[in-house]
Amino acid sequence: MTRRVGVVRFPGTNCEFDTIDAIRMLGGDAEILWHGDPSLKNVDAIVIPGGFAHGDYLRCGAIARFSPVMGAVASFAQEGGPILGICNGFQVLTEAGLLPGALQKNVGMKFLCSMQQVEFVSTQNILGRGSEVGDHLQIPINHFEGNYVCSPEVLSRIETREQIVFRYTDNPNGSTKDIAGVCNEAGNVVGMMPHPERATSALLGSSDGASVIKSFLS
Amino acid sequence: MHFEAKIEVSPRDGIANPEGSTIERALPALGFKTTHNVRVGKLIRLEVEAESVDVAQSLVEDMCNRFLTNPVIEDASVEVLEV
Amino acid sequence: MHFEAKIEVSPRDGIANPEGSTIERALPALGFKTTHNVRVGKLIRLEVEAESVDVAQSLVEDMCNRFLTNPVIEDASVEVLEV
Amino acid sequence: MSAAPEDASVHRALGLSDEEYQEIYRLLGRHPNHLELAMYSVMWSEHCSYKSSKVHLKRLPTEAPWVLVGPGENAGVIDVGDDIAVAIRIESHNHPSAIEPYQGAATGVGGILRDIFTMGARPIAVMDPLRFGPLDDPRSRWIAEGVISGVSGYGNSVGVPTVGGEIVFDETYKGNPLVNVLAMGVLPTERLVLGKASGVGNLAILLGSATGRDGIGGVSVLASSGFDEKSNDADKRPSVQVGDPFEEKRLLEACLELLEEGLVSGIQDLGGAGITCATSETASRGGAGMDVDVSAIHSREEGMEPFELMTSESQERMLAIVEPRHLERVLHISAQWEITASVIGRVTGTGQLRVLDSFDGEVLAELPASTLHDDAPEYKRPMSPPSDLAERRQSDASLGPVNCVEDLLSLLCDPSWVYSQYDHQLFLNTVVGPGNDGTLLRLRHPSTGEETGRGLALSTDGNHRWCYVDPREGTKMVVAEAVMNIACVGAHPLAVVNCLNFGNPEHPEVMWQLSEAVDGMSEACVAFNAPVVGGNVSLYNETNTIDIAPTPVIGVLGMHPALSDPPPTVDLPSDSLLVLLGQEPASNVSMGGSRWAWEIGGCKDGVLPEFDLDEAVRTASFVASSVQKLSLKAVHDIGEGGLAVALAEMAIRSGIGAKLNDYDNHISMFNESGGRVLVVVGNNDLDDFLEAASAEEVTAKVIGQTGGSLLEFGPTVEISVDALIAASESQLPDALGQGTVSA
Ligand SMILES: Nc1ncnc2c1ncn2[C@@H]1O[C@H](COP(=O)(O)OP(=O)(O)O)[C@@H](O)[C@H]1O
Ligand SMILES: [Mg+2]
Repeated sequence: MTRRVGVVRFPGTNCEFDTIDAIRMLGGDAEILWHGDPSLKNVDAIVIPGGFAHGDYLRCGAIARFSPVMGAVASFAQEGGPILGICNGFQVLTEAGLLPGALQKNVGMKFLCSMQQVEFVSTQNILGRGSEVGDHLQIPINHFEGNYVCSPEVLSRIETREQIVFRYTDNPNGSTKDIAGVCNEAGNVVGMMPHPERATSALLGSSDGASVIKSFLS
Repeated sequence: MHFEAKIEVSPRDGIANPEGSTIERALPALGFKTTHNVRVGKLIRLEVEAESVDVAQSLVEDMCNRFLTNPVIEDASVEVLEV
Repeated sequence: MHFEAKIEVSPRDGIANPEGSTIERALPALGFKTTHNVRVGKLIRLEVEAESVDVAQSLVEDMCNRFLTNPVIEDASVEVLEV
Repeated sequence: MSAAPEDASVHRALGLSDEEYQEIYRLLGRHPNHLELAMYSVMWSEHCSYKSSKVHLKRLPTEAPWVLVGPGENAGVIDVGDDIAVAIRIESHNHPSAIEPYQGAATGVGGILRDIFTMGARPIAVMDPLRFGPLDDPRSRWIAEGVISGVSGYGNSVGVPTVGGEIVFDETYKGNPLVNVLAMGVLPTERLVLGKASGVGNLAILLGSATGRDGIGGVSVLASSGFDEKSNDADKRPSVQVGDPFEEKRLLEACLELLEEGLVSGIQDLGGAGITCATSETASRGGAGMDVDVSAIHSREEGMEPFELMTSESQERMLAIVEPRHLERVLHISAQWEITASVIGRVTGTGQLRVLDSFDGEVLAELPASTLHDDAPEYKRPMSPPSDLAERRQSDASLGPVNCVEDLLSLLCDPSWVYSQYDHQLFLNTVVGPGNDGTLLRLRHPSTGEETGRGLALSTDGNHRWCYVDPREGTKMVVAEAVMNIACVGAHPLAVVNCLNFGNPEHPEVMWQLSEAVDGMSEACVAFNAPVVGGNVSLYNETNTIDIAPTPVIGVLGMHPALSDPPPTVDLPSDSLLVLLGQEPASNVSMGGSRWAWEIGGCKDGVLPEFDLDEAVRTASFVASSVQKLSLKAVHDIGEGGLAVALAEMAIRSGIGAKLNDYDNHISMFNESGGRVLVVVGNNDLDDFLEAASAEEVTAKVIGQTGGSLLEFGPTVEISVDALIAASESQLPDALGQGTVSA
């Protein structure tokens, strides 16, 4: 059966339709979940896509996390539902406390849009199916606040519990331990700064993101 | 009653502050050679109605904790003044 | 001598402050219904060596005018303390 | 009644000449009041009325069967088939960016995007041709950094990818940067709407940001006590607008939804001259009139006066003309996107624009709406070539200290420091992004997302050196370069937009430059069959009365007819043959206008190399079709810095070198003879390729082989590719690492 994915749209979100396109191309089905509507429309999985929810004002994700839909997303997470936060979505999930740590400004104090190589550090999560630890993927990044930080205690906890999902092989933004993506303890909520939906076609430069999205859809 | 609040949001000690470090790196070339430890935070001002200064203070502190700051990376101090 | 400077950078009066307005619009939904006129600026702290507090003050003011702020849209106030 | 105003200082302080005042008096049949004067002054400004340039712009070719909307509307619109239309426009934000670079650039991006979604199109691409003072000037660096962060900050956040542009540093822009922004959008052809108000009783709804005192510029004198002395009161008024990309994003989504549902009969963005312009323009285009209730305008500050509300240029606002029966739905959609909407006007049948204090209140101003546009003055300003032109043309621009290797290194600059700060991939269309010749985007239907199997190409180009030496020939060469850039990604041109950045129009040489540039552009556009569908004129670009070198910037839109695979890139492959397309210049080719002559030889004069426009047309078309057939292994056009810089850029991209036989002197390396392209073909494909070229009457010559780790221009000039890479990559970061100052 085709997976139905809900893609959350806040005011300021801009990757929602790209994400839907990629999901559909890879065999899933997808529809928009409006931030002001607490209903999840019985979807099987949720993506919080990239963009600038609420203009990224105050802090990325700070305002978005109070949206009516986010209460439902939190319960969905609790029940083990698969949730993927991409870029701004990752920021929203950390602000909402569904993922550990925080994302602050890149060390170079510049927005960065470029192809990046990331490595699978753990496959014990909704994105790892069909991949091996150590697999390398070419996936673009596109962010100003992608510099992952957390307290030393949190870091050692996520390291021992294999919650680090991706690492950059050439750290572009100063992230602690080159972290590019993390998951919650159960592995059903993942946040990543790179944009897998932008790496689903050779015509556009890479299709390495397809495996990640396919795993999410399975 | 009407109050003005000033909220100083600073990067937490021990957390790198890319904005401050970038400024710090640029300063010597501009002739400012004796400056260090630059840290950039936010300054939020707002007006609030409340029955008393204590109520206003705790209201704004609550706002800070729940919303205006992220405790993983920031500290805040709140100052409330009647106007 | 060693000084600590605190620089408060605020948007000039009459200049739009989209960040403040956006925060203001978000507050009622969080239960803060009596808040208005939210303005967001920057808070810069740094340390500086100088012969006297006056020299330190004017050094930091100069830094503000030439580098840290654009006086066309921002006002800055500088406070220098010896440590 | 006399035509002389009671107090002539008022209109003069507003920037209206005595003759212009007389004309207003004649049009109204009475003396205007201050509010009316303010409205005329903003609408008859150079910026809004094009009064100095109009007479020349009329000579541009603007028609073709595929042009749906030409110059004059908010954006040009092209029919690209499959029920898809493309809206395109370019604009300058030069002066605001000189004062507050970040916000100047940010609001420039915001403004051009509104021009696009006003037409019902979803903006899908921005390009940012940028020009700054020299990198060794700290203030120019401050402007450059601020502008680039402004484009990045606004463009990324509003959610439109910035897919290309230019970055140029030159003494001529010190104190007066050029910040041009091009935007392109796509719409279902049937959704095309125009900025027109018709239907008596229809409502004018102001959408978006509250109106503040920002950007009331010159008319702010009305608020001060005296007109002769500069009051500090005006000083306190913010002249700088702050952009809010989040507001713009919501406004964009709301407006597209209103248009999609067919709820508006006309829509217009608010740009220069604010509400005055939007209300009078919509009314006069629709042959109607309008009553405007100033008290209904949602304002950001208290106590704003009618003249402030009517002329404010606050950002992120639109005016929609709506039938009363749709009002409720319009307000609903606005509320959903958290957009403020106020009914501020009503369409009338009188042709008059009336400003009222509430709809049945006092009439504050009343004037025939069309007089603000149609009767704006039109000047035939005196023009003459510079008096020393003949003498300047005698100079030999090839003289100077020559060190081919060092000269080459100094001419390299990797712009990725700039474009890596821009989201250039959003919407999943970017097949060839910034860093190549042209940009190439997949063309998909804006509503259904269906692929057409075709691509849209974009390039922006300018060259102040060529245009300073010879504005007519230089502009021709610039158009050719833009077309050549899109040919390199497999596209043929469909349309051109242009931004004419010139100095003070009161200087006869400047008007001569402008006129020459227009004629050069016209000739080239006719030759390439690419009509001009829009543009913008920015005058008074000067510092301390020194005019900038004339800088027409050309944006070209092209079509790739069959896009299934990525086209060949700039990357040099090994073990292949380098072929030069286009006329190889004679050995005594002129170096006039070349970057080498300006920056190394120290000569800004001379003449341009001879340029054969017809051959350039044939070459461009041959390159485009070769790229489409995927018969090339690499391709790069030759622009500033000449063949040496073009080849070095190719080597830098792949880390692979090449060996040429006889290009080891500065003239053959760095001359900028136009219309040339470097291509790489496989050894086995050479014969077929040369035959195809000759069939199309395109000059083609094998000039070397690729491979190795050195770039050899001949026996005496060689350099390692690693050295080229290091020089190119470090150029911008090193220079900008020197720090910036705002004052
Ligand atoms: N300001 C900028 N913004 C975005 N892209 C830029 C900018 N400056 C240069 N680029 C990109 O870098 C590449 C090289 O630019 P340029 O040297 O001007 O090309 P050309 O000489 O072929 O016209 C182009 O793809 C261009 O779009
Ligand atoms: Mg090129």
